[in-house]
Amino acid sequence: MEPVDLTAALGPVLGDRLLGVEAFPRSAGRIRFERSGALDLFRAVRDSLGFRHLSMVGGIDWTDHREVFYVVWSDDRREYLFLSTDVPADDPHVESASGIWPSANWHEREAWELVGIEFDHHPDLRHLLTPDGYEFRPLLRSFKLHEPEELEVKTRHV
Amino acid sequence: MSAPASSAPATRPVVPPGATLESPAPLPMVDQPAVPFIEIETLRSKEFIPAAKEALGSLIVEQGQTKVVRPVFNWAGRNSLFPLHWGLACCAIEFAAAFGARWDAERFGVVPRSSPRQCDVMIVNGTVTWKVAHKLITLYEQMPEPKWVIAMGNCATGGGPFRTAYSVVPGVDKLVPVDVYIAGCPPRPEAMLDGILELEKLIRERKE
Amino acid sequence: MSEMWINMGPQHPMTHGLWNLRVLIDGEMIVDVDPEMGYLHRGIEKISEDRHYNEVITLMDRCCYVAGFAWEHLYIIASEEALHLEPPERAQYLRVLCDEFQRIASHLMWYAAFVQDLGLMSPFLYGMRDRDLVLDLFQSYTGARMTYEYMRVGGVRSDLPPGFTDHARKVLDWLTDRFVEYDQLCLGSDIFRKRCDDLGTLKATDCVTHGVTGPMLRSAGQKRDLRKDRPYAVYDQLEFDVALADSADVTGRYLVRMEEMRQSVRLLRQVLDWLDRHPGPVLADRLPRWLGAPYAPVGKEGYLLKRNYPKGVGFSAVEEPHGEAQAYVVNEGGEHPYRVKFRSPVFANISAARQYLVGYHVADIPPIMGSVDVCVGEVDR
Amino acid sequence: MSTITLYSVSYDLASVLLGALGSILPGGARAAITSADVVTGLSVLIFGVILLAASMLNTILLIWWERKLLGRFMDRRGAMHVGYAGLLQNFADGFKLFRKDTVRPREADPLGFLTGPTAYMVTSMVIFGILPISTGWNSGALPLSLLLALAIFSFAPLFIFVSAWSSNNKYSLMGGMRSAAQMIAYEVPLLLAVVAVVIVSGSFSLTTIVTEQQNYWYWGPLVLALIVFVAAMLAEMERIPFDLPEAEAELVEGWNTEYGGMLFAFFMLADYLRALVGSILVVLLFLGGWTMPSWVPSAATSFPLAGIVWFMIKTYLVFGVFVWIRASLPRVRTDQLLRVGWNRMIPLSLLAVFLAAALVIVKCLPVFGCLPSVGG
Repeated sequence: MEPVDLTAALGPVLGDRLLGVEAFPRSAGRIRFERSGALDLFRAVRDSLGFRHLSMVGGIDWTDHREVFYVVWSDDRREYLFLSTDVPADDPHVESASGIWPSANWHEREAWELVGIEFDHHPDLRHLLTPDGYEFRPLLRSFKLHEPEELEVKTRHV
Repeated sequence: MSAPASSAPATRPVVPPGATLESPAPLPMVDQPAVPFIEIETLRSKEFIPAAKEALGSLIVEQGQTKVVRPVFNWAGRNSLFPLHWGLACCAIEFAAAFGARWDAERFGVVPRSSPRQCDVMIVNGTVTWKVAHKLITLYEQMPEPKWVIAMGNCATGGGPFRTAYSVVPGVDKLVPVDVYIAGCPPRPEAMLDGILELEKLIRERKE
Repeated sequence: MSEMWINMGPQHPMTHGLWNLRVLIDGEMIVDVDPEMGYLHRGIEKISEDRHYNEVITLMDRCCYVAGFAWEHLYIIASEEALHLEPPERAQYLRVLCDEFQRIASHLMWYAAFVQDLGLMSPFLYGMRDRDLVLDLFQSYTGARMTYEYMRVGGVRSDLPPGFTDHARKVLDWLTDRFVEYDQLCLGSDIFRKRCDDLGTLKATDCVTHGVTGPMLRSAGQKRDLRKDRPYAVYDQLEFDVALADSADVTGRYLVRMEEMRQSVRLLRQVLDWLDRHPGPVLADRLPRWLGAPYAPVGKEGYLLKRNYPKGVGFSAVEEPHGEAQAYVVNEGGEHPYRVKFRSPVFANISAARQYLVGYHVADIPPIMGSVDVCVGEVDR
Repeated sequence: MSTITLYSVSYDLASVLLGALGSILPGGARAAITSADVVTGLSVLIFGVILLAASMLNTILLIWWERKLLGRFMDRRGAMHVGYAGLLQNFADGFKLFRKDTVRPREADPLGFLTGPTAYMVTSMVIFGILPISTGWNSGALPLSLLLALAIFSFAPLFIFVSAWSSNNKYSLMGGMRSAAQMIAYEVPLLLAVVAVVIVSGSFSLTTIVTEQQNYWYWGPLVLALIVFVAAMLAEMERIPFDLPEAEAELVEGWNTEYGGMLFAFFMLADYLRALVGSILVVLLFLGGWTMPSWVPSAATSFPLAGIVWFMIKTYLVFGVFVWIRASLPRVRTDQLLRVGWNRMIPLSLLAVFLAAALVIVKCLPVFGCLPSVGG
């Protein structure tokens, strides 16, 4: 299949919210976009470009800001496309993709609880992997691991 | 199970302080045979029931418990260890393999049961996270006494490769008392069977 | 009887792992489900940030404990991409060998667990018995049955022992015969067909919408296999077919997995022939020393200052036995990966549980979830 | 044939015991204690104890037989290390369960929780007082022993449901519901299959049914009834493929999820007692009981207690078939099970009754006596 011209296809939709298209090895490319254009971009990518399968949503903590990346797959083109946006660390909000791709639901729950990215309008933003009420965001760089201390656990049968 | 060992067996009646030792003379039961001989005449008298009670009582309580009942129950307990049927992590696969055709843990009378009420030993086969910790304790408490715990693999023993992780309990002995630790990541099925045999040895040598 | 929630898990014979399926039932019918994960969340992604690149492989084996090789391979491809390394060709073939044997072992484990969910007792033992034969092969060249730590960034740890290929062929012959028996035991049984046909149906469009991949997607007739679509290692040089079924139900998933095992046998025969003919190195000779590869040559050529090391991002996607796994490795020029993110196929497959469970009986939960092939280690990571 | 009967053995034992006791008592008491009534009463008691011990022993042996057989079907060995070839394994299990705590959940109903398993166990054991094992080895030829045995046999769902409901566990409750539905559904074809046997033999007495099979065993003419009976019996015994109430995959342990210790041992024992009863009923009704075909050399049938030996061999073989089925079939679903029960089994069993009646009317039954395979 012909390589798609992502700039030409998405430029009219996003305008200046499209920050750039980079080459990424063995994929259709990597789109960097402004977070305000998230839903428009998702819709365009799914409907116009045919990337109907969302594989992964992940977050990266770059200490000064956080990055949210999406990996989508097109069954027609047989290739991946990467979407990536930056959110400031003090206001880590981005629009939820689970209305466009239902498969984003759990991935966003995971990114929320581990990297601390708030997904707006997410249907069910609960803890998934960590216990309810766990207040830490373990995958932030500021969260350091250490050897377990000698802890005294009080159980009912001691 | 954890009740303190009772004091010395009451072979001799306790003499109250201040009483003289002449009357009544304490029964010298220590040197007598365990089963006192019952006279035929006694059988016809009113003393039959107390005498028989005494004879049988001494037989069952003293001789029976130490020589018959305890060894039999000990033998039964150690030869029929039902583990809890659950899988935590990687070791659960080797746990399942131990019940496969090649190792066949059922040879030793080890049959996994799904309900904790019917289990004797909880084999903690994998990484214990803080999220599952209170469920593990509940399961342990649901098991009836006597019960044992085997920590299978490095994760259950001390956290293993995930020791530093934020969500992992560094050793299940922080939660429940562990009787046998099995090393390995994961331990081979042989090692698991060896752990069970080790537990059998532990039970055999147990003082009650 | 009114509706009530029951908890299937974390300790329940159905789960085959540590997770909780909350089910809202009305009598014997399922009204709603809510999978509750995280009981095995061990923070692998976080621990990886504190480890050397090769030390992460240890975690990969334990991440998915029934498909350790596939996850090693997944991580290795991504980190090699991030570190700009290229493994030798023989190592690539050895990785395919590992992958495909692992696929057979994993599917046999699935078979054993799945038939047990249906109440079929003997095939559980047969599956475990034959899986042990494959694990014996692994043990002969890695020393371990499940946690191998065999692949290295830049190749694999060691070559095969002498006589391995002949023995492996014998195992493949044995397995090929056993697959026929398995089919007789399952497909030949009317009860099996009655229970599994039209059960847990998930159409291809729903699969795509909910991110479901692997045998579940292929059983719905969608021809999608990363080994064909986005070939990694040397899959583009090998001949095999993508296993497909069109019923989109439990029987379809059974058929797909059985056919995949047969295709794996076919692949393995080609790989074994190639390995017999082409001896060579199995580890790249120019490796940065700080990579910690114990068998890497240490010299002027193999040494690379870490501050000069180029940054990079590696992405890999691998057709794991359960489906499509992805890894995203960010190299910021240090000894440790800056961020490792994994996509587990089972994670997505379970997240769609409401789609294929609601409307069936409680008794159908074990076979349906069995056909999903849950491996909690990789879901919770 | 030997003239020893179970009753004569217990009578002799009772006389000897009472005689010994009487020898040490004064004259009046001796006369009172050795009177015929007392001896009879004691002999009945001894009779019961022997029956109890024999049935328990057989049940435990049956569990061993199943475990070893199942092991062989699965390419493994089963229990090996306790006693010779694991023969003592089940004794170890029993003693262990005897000593274990019995936990009663706080929310459980105390009365039902305790009485359910006990009654289940007792009713399962009572049936052994009725079943004839060999000539003379029964409690007397009751005219309606078959009916009585099946009546007691069908008490079980009640007690299972009581114990399941009172243990206050959702899985238990679902298991109990399934159990009740299943047993009630399969009670009808079971009884109809028995009706076919009754039509052919003309009697409700198990002893008479067996003696009627001297010439030909009933599995030949009544093969349809046999199939229905075995299938319904599998459902009544709750064994795979009909073990839905205990379906381990979805209901943790079914209706005995909350039971541990001795009460759980009661359940296990009663399950296998019922399995033994089922196998014995198949042997009694269709496989000629303790009779053997005439082509079997007389040396094999005339030694003392030959009837019991052959009877037990047949029983264990029948149970082996049940184990074989268990090792090779998956479990069915509740709705499928009930549909099969009401829609297929009942018409089939009615057909079996009709065929039996037709056979009796056209008087072609003796034809089967010519076939060497069915006896003679």
